[in-house]
Amino acid sequence: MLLIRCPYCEEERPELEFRNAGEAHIARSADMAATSDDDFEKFFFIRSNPKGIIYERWRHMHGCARFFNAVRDTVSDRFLMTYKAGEPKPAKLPGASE
Amino acid sequence: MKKYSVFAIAREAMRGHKGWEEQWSSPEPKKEYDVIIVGAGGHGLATAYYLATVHGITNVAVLEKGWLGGGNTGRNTTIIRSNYLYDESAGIYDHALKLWDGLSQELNYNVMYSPRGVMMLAHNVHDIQVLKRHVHANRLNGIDNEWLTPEAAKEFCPPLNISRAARYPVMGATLQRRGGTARHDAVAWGYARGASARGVHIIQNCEVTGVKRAPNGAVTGVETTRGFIGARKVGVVAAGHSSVIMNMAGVRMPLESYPLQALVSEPVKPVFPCVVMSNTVHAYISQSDKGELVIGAGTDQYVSYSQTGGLHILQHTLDAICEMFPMFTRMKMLRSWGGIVDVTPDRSPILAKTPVPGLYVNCGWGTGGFKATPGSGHVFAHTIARDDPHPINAPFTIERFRTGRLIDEAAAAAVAH
Amino acid sequence: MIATFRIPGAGRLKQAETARFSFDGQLYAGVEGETLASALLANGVHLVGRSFKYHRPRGFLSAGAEEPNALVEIKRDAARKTPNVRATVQELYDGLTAQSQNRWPSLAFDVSALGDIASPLLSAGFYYKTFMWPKSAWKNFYEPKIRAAAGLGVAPDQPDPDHYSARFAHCDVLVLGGGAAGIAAALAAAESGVRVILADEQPDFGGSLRFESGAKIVGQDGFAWAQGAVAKLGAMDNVRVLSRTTAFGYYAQNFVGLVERVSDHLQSPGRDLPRERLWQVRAKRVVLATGAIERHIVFADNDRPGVMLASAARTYLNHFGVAVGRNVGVYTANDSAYAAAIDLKKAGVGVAAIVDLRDNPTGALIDEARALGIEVNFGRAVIRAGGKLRVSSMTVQPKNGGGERTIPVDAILMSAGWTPSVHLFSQSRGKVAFNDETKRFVPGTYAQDCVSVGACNGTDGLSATIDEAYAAGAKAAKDAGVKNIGANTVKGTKPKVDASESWSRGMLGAAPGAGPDTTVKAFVDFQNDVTAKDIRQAVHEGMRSIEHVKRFTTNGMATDQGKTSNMHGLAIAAETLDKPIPQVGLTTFRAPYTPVTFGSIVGHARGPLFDPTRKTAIHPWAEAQGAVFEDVGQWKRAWYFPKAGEDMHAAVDRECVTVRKTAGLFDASTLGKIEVVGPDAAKFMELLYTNPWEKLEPGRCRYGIMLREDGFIYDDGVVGRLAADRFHVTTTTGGAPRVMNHMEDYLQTEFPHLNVWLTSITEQWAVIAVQGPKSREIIAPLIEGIDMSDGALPHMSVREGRICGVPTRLFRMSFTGERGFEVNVPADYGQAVWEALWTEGQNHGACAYGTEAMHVLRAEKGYIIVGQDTDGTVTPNDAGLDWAVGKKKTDFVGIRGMARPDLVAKGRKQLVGLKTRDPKVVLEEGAQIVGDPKQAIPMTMIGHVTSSYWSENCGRSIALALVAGGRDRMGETLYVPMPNATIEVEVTGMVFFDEKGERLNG
Amino acid sequence: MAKAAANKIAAPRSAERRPVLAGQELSVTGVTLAVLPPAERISLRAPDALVAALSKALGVTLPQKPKTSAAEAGRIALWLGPDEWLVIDDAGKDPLADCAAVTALHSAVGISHRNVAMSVTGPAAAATISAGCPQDLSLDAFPVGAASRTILGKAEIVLLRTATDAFRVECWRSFSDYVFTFLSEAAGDAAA
Ligand SMILES: Cc1cc2nc3c(=O)[nH]c(=O)nc-3n(C[C@H](O)[C@H](O)[C@H](O)COP(=O)(O)OP(=O)(O)OC[C@H]3O[C@@H](n4cnc5c(N)ncnc54)[C@H](O)[C@@H]3O)c2cc1C
Ligand SMILES: NC(=O)c1ccc[n+]([C@@H]2O[C@H](COP(=O)([O-])OP(=O)(O)OC[C@H]3O[C@@H](n4cnc5c(N)ncnc54)[C@H](O)[C@@H]3O)[C@@H](O)[C@H]2O)c1
Ligand SMILES: Cc1cc2nc3c(=O)[nH]c(=O)nc-3n(C[C@H](O)[C@H](O)[C@H](O)COP(=O)(O)O)c2cc1C
Ligand SMILES: [Zn+2]
Repeated sequence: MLLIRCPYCEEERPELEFRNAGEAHIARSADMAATSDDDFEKFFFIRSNPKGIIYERWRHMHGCARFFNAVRDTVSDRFLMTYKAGEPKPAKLPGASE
Repeated sequence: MKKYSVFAIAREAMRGHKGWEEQWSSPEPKKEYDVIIVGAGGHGLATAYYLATVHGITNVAVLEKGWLGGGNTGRNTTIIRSNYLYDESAGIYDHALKLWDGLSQELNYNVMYSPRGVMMLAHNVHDIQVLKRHVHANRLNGIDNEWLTPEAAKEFCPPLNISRAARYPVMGATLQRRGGTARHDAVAWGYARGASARGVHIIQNCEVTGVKRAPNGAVTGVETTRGFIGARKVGVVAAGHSSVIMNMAGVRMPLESYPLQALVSEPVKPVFPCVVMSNTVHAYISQSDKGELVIGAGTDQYVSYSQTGGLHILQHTLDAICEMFPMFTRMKMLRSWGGIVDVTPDRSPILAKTPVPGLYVNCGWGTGGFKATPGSGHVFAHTIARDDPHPINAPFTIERFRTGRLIDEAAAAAVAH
Repeated sequence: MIATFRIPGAGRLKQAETARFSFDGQLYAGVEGETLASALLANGVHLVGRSFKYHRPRGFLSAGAEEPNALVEIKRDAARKTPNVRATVQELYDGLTAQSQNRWPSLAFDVSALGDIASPLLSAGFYYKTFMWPKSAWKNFYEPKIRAAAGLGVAPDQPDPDHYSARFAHCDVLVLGGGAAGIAAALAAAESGVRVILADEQPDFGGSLRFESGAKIVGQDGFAWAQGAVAKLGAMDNVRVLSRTTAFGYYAQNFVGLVERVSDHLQSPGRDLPRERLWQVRAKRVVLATGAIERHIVFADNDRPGVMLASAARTYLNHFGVAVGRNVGVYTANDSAYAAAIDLKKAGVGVAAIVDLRDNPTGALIDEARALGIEVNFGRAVIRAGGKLRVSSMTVQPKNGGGERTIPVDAILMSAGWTPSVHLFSQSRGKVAFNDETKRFVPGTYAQDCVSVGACNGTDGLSATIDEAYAAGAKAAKDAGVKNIGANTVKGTKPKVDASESWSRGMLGAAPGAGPDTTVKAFVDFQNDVTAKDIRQAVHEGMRSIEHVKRFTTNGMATDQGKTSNMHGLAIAAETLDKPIPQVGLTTFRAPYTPVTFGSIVGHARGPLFDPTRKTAIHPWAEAQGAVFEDVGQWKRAWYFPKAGEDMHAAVDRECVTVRKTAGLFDASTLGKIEVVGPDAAKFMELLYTNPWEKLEPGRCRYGIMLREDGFIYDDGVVGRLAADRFHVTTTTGGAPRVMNHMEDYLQTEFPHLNVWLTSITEQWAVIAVQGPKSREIIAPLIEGIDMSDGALPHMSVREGRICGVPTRLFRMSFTGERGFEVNVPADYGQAVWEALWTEGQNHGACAYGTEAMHVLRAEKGYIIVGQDTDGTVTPNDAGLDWAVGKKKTDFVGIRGMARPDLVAKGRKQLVGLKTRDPKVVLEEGAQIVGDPKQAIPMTMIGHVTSSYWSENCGRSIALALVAGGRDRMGETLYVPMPNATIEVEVTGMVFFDEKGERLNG
Repeated sequence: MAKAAANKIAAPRSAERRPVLAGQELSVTGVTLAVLPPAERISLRAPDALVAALSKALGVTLPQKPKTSAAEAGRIALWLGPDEWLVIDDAGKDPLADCAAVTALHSAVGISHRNVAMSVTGPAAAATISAGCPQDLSLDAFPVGAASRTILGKAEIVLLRTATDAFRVECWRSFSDYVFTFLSEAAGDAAA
């Protein structure tokens, strides 16, 4: 069971309170109806699924109920950082080299 | 390849088992092969075996980053069945099931395919509707799958709790009698031995780190931890790592990789005669020939390549096992482990050509591809040899996610394994 | 009864507390506080089990958790049988009943032991090479035989009456293992005031101090010091001391699973006591102090009962006061076994000889042994143990060959050296490193916030251990980042070691005489009968990876998970491969460290706590009426209300007819309900549903469809607009949580600019549907403040007012096609309001109806059920719901997905009605539909039946189905092939009753 | 009630309130569980800008720090999320009405009947809850007044520490049976 820092609760909480919500920073087009088939496939189906650093979304489902973003190493499952929904992809990661 | 038989064993017994030959050789990689298979799991090895036996292509290397059979092939709960809903799935899984029957003889290697029957439980009205839909579709597809009353289910599997007072009582079950289990390691080893004997090179401890392409985009070979190895055809069969390798070739996949856990109990005398799956309470159980209860759990919720998962996932599974089989609370968990499964959005595999000439992919088997091993290898070998899919795997394209022509077993039932 | 092998004055038990017990029906006496193993040894019993494959007679190898041989069944009563219990761990209580396993007819005479004679045929992996002919024989003959021979104990066959409990715990420093190292680390950490948990799997703390007669700490015997120190720790507020508690799994981010055995050692545990308790601990820092495990020596017939680890013999003597024989031989490759010889000799036990593989060892222990008159042989090997059910001799030979000498003994104490217990460290994903000099793997690179100390870290010597552990404990406390260190603490000092024993390195692999060229059975893995020869054979057969060797031979895969065997197996494989050990590498350590009871992992989650059972406010009324319930998600819903003598069909027919004739009451409380509030509420609804909402007037309702982004139907429900900025949204029962999550997801991450909030009100409101021509007459008398006339409250409208004096949201809507209402009242009033409506309803002949009648009634009207008539592959168009998709809308979730090529292609499956040619025939839900019934299997299926019922109101069967190109097939005849007959059906529209919809106002 | 309803001219002007598990209690060594009487509750959602106005209207300062609560004259406000509070009034005064006085942007939804409250008191109270709640309940991590939505076994709860040895557990109505049974079993073990 992972230990996840919720950026809204400003505290590490047990994974049981959270729900993973998939890859982060996949923008929904402002003009959805006009998206091409290719772009829709990319948006809805294609995932980066990295072995290494992943940018992902979590929801503090049984806590503050907020969605937020996290950066995690998918090999060690260690979290590098978490940040609020809507904040940009961090330019620099703390202790990224591993 | 020296044939295995009871006489061979008797002969070897006389001389302290020193005359056995290597089951597969461990050659140094050549500079170039006709075909490279990335991943020496069951699917990769079977592909190589059928390339050699069916298509006469033997200048083949199977590259494995660890030890052959050490991926999901070596860590699955070995449930074999073919009672899938859609025609496309039924086609490929039943093709495999027909090959399972007779595989030991074909390989001269006892893979212990044991058609002990796979029972899937219905716990509510919705389950009944879904499972009966399977029964009917299977019947018209020529696949055996029968409907059992709770009492008949109990007769088939005496430890089953069919009390109406159970939290989720058993309201019926389907039974595929041809379903069952097989010895996972033997499958990998048997195919490895067969392929190796026909000249296929199985190269372990050789991780693919890059895919090389010519200016026209076509594949020319792969970079590995043991140097560059050339080939005009490369088949990627790397289960949880498929998207990692496809990325090396510039192809982004509709895949996510999750840890999936399983556990075994301490061994006991035979108590569990068949395979039982319950999707509603999330439990998958059978008993191995050695006597352990083999229990499949669920995936963790997040993408990971760590081959371990959370304790709460096992808890959830054992809750369900003890609810359905209340006499098992005093049994003990002997070992738990995890594998990395590659999951597609519609829970059906991708077995296809790719946008890159010479590059083929066989992946997305997720939590349930062991059962498909022989069939998958067989049609994938065809796809590579002919540069054209076999009719059985023709629907399992990558393009289906763009057009929407999914094979949505997930939507239909969301059954794992 | 005075047990024969008890040494007066030895050991630490109070001899007075006698416990009687039985083993295989024979009665014995033992002493409370000792293990079953100790008590059997005290009675001279060595033969306790049979091995897995060859059924060889087996005794005790160890005195602890690493035991591979001495597994027994413990039986408290018929339902409380536990197989595969280690006799070396099970504590004795008065009345304990134990039984040997895996033998027939008896332990001493086991028919299957013939396997031992046939063993040359049963070499590693033999089963892969045979049993293939004839094909069917595997399933019908060989496999059943193999299964019957395999397995160890017998699984319990009755539900377990015991209970199990669980606890989450948090601490700054978690110390695993309570030997000298663990205790010292815990002391240092505890003294700095932080929260400490100290756990050890044994009943007593002290670890090796249980047998180390030579250890003196702060002037006391080592074990006595340990007891004092742990008592002091236990008295501190910031410390929790857990004995009989095994750390079994080390998970991500310092999350450790421990199991405490609470009552298996008690004669009659109180009813309140759980059998075991699971501790799930999150620790800031973990100190691993799990010690080391002694290895056996791999020589011929080293599995004879009476052949055991030297330290085990010391534990039996020094801790339990039991001699393991009268005339023991010692076979060693290191110093520690000398201490065993010395202790036994001093206790009056004969020591026939010490056989030491080393050429010229020196040291105090060796001198002392000599001084005690024990024969010491260097450079020699034991090449064979004699005896069958009990060892009777050891045959000694110079290790490079030469004359043999057979020495009679009744026990052999062996020691090949010690293996650091790096299990938990490895589970934490730390990487071990091989120390070539000491021939052992020790912690190398750490992956988590933990530290290893003492024997598990490869630290030799008590003094060094305590130094290291004390410092590590203090550092862990500091690193845990606790600020107020010093406040409220007892300042302690590092315990001083006054005397200790020395530990030296040993050997790995097969001993001289056990290969490579012999055919002897020199066991590496006792339980799974893996011999040195098997491992070599695996390598010869091409198994070059240690993982292959493991799986081919099953070395290390038994219930002890190779605690004694893995290192030997590895060394033999490395030697055969001619590779250095670290290049061959270890197999993966996995949880659990020792087997863990399923019940402990499950904890409270059994019976009623397996999963919450959700019941509505009206449930007690339905139950009292004799309703039959069905499970829908976690909810119990009234399925039908049978009257005396009615079966399900009769009840459902009556309910359906009654609703259309007069009225029916239906508990719809489980429907999901979400209050959507805020100035942008309508905008938000526009984006989440296919329908238009902006123009819906307050007070009106609309049926809404929600899609996923891929364009498939996700959920549906009636939505009422209470005010310009307030919607009351309903969802399906099963869909409620996921719809809420889906809405929150879009609101928080895609449309955060909208000023809207969502609140789940599913449980705030009980919902009573009153449907039927008399519905208004039933409700009206109880209503205040709402004009219920058709003009004021038309179909699809909502009003707030009061019913029975309590607030209500009254919806005029219908899922039956009749005039209908849904009365929402605050849940605690639900039952009272229901009863009031019921009383009114009785005056009009109304009935209560359940979900089955509800399903029939809606199917008569062609209303779909999401999840039954749709399955995640159905678009609004497929379901005939195009009218619900706002044509002018430029965006909503799913707008693009549903326009993908395959979703707009011709020939998609569409929802239609089906009428069987024979109106009496009811189709089976899930049945498949074909165009040509004569075709051969596999048939081309063009659809399936999604809903099917007998409709008493229509006087015939009705069905809904998804059929390829269905809407273009109206009137066409299709076929439903069933096992016994093919059913002819006609494709029809979806409405079977009151096609014009006149009854909504009727 | 059934009797009264049998009366033909029913039209009761007051329906009886039947709180689930009303009055249930359990006491073992070290811990007492009790189902608390009904209370008035709202789920309150509002942006930062409105906190002051709503606090004033409600008569209790809405806390703005995570995992905290504030209490004033029988009314408690629990921080559940950055713009979410659970306001409970044990004295029976309706916070919904108080909020109605504030016209600016916010959402107040009545949930008095959605939730059921239980008290867990006694020296073994924290141990009892720890049987199923993965949060750290030590006084340092979860001091008196701390409040959080979290998990108990397989149910969601809102947990409030009311005193060193006392907690209030709120759950949804249909989970109350599960939660109470869970706590009862756990209490037996915590006491042991
Ligand atoms: C716990 C668990 C239970 C399961 N239960 C069942 C079940 O009951 N029934 C069922 O049908 N299925 C089950 N499955 C799924 C099944 O195991 C898999 O679908 C199947 O084994 C996949 O086989 P494979 O040969 O494709 O993959 P694998 O056996 O995983 O082989 C892929 C190989 O590729 C190698 N590889 C990866 N990257 C590289 C690289 N860069 N270079 C070289 N080699 C590489 C890997 O090391 C691996 O050996 C289960 C899976 C798990 C994890
Ligand atoms: N260096 C060596 O090779 C060696 C070998 C044997 C003994 N010793 C002696 O051992 C002592 C060192 O003390 P130490 O504390 O490091 O080791 P120890 O063996 O004295 O103590 C380890 C303790 O950990 C417990 N334990 C192991 N795994 C556990 C688990 N998973 N869960 C709970 N408990 C578990 C054991 O029951 C044991 O009590 C010294 O007295 C030294 O002389 C050293
Ligand atoms: C069907 C099956 C049965 C197994 N039975 C045992 C067993 O009896 N004993 C054991 O130690 N491991 C058993 N394992 C687990 C393996 O030891 C191992 O954990 C698994 O192959 C994953 O590899 P890893 O743990 O080395 O990563 C079994 C695995 C499978 C798939
Ligand atoms: Zn939070």
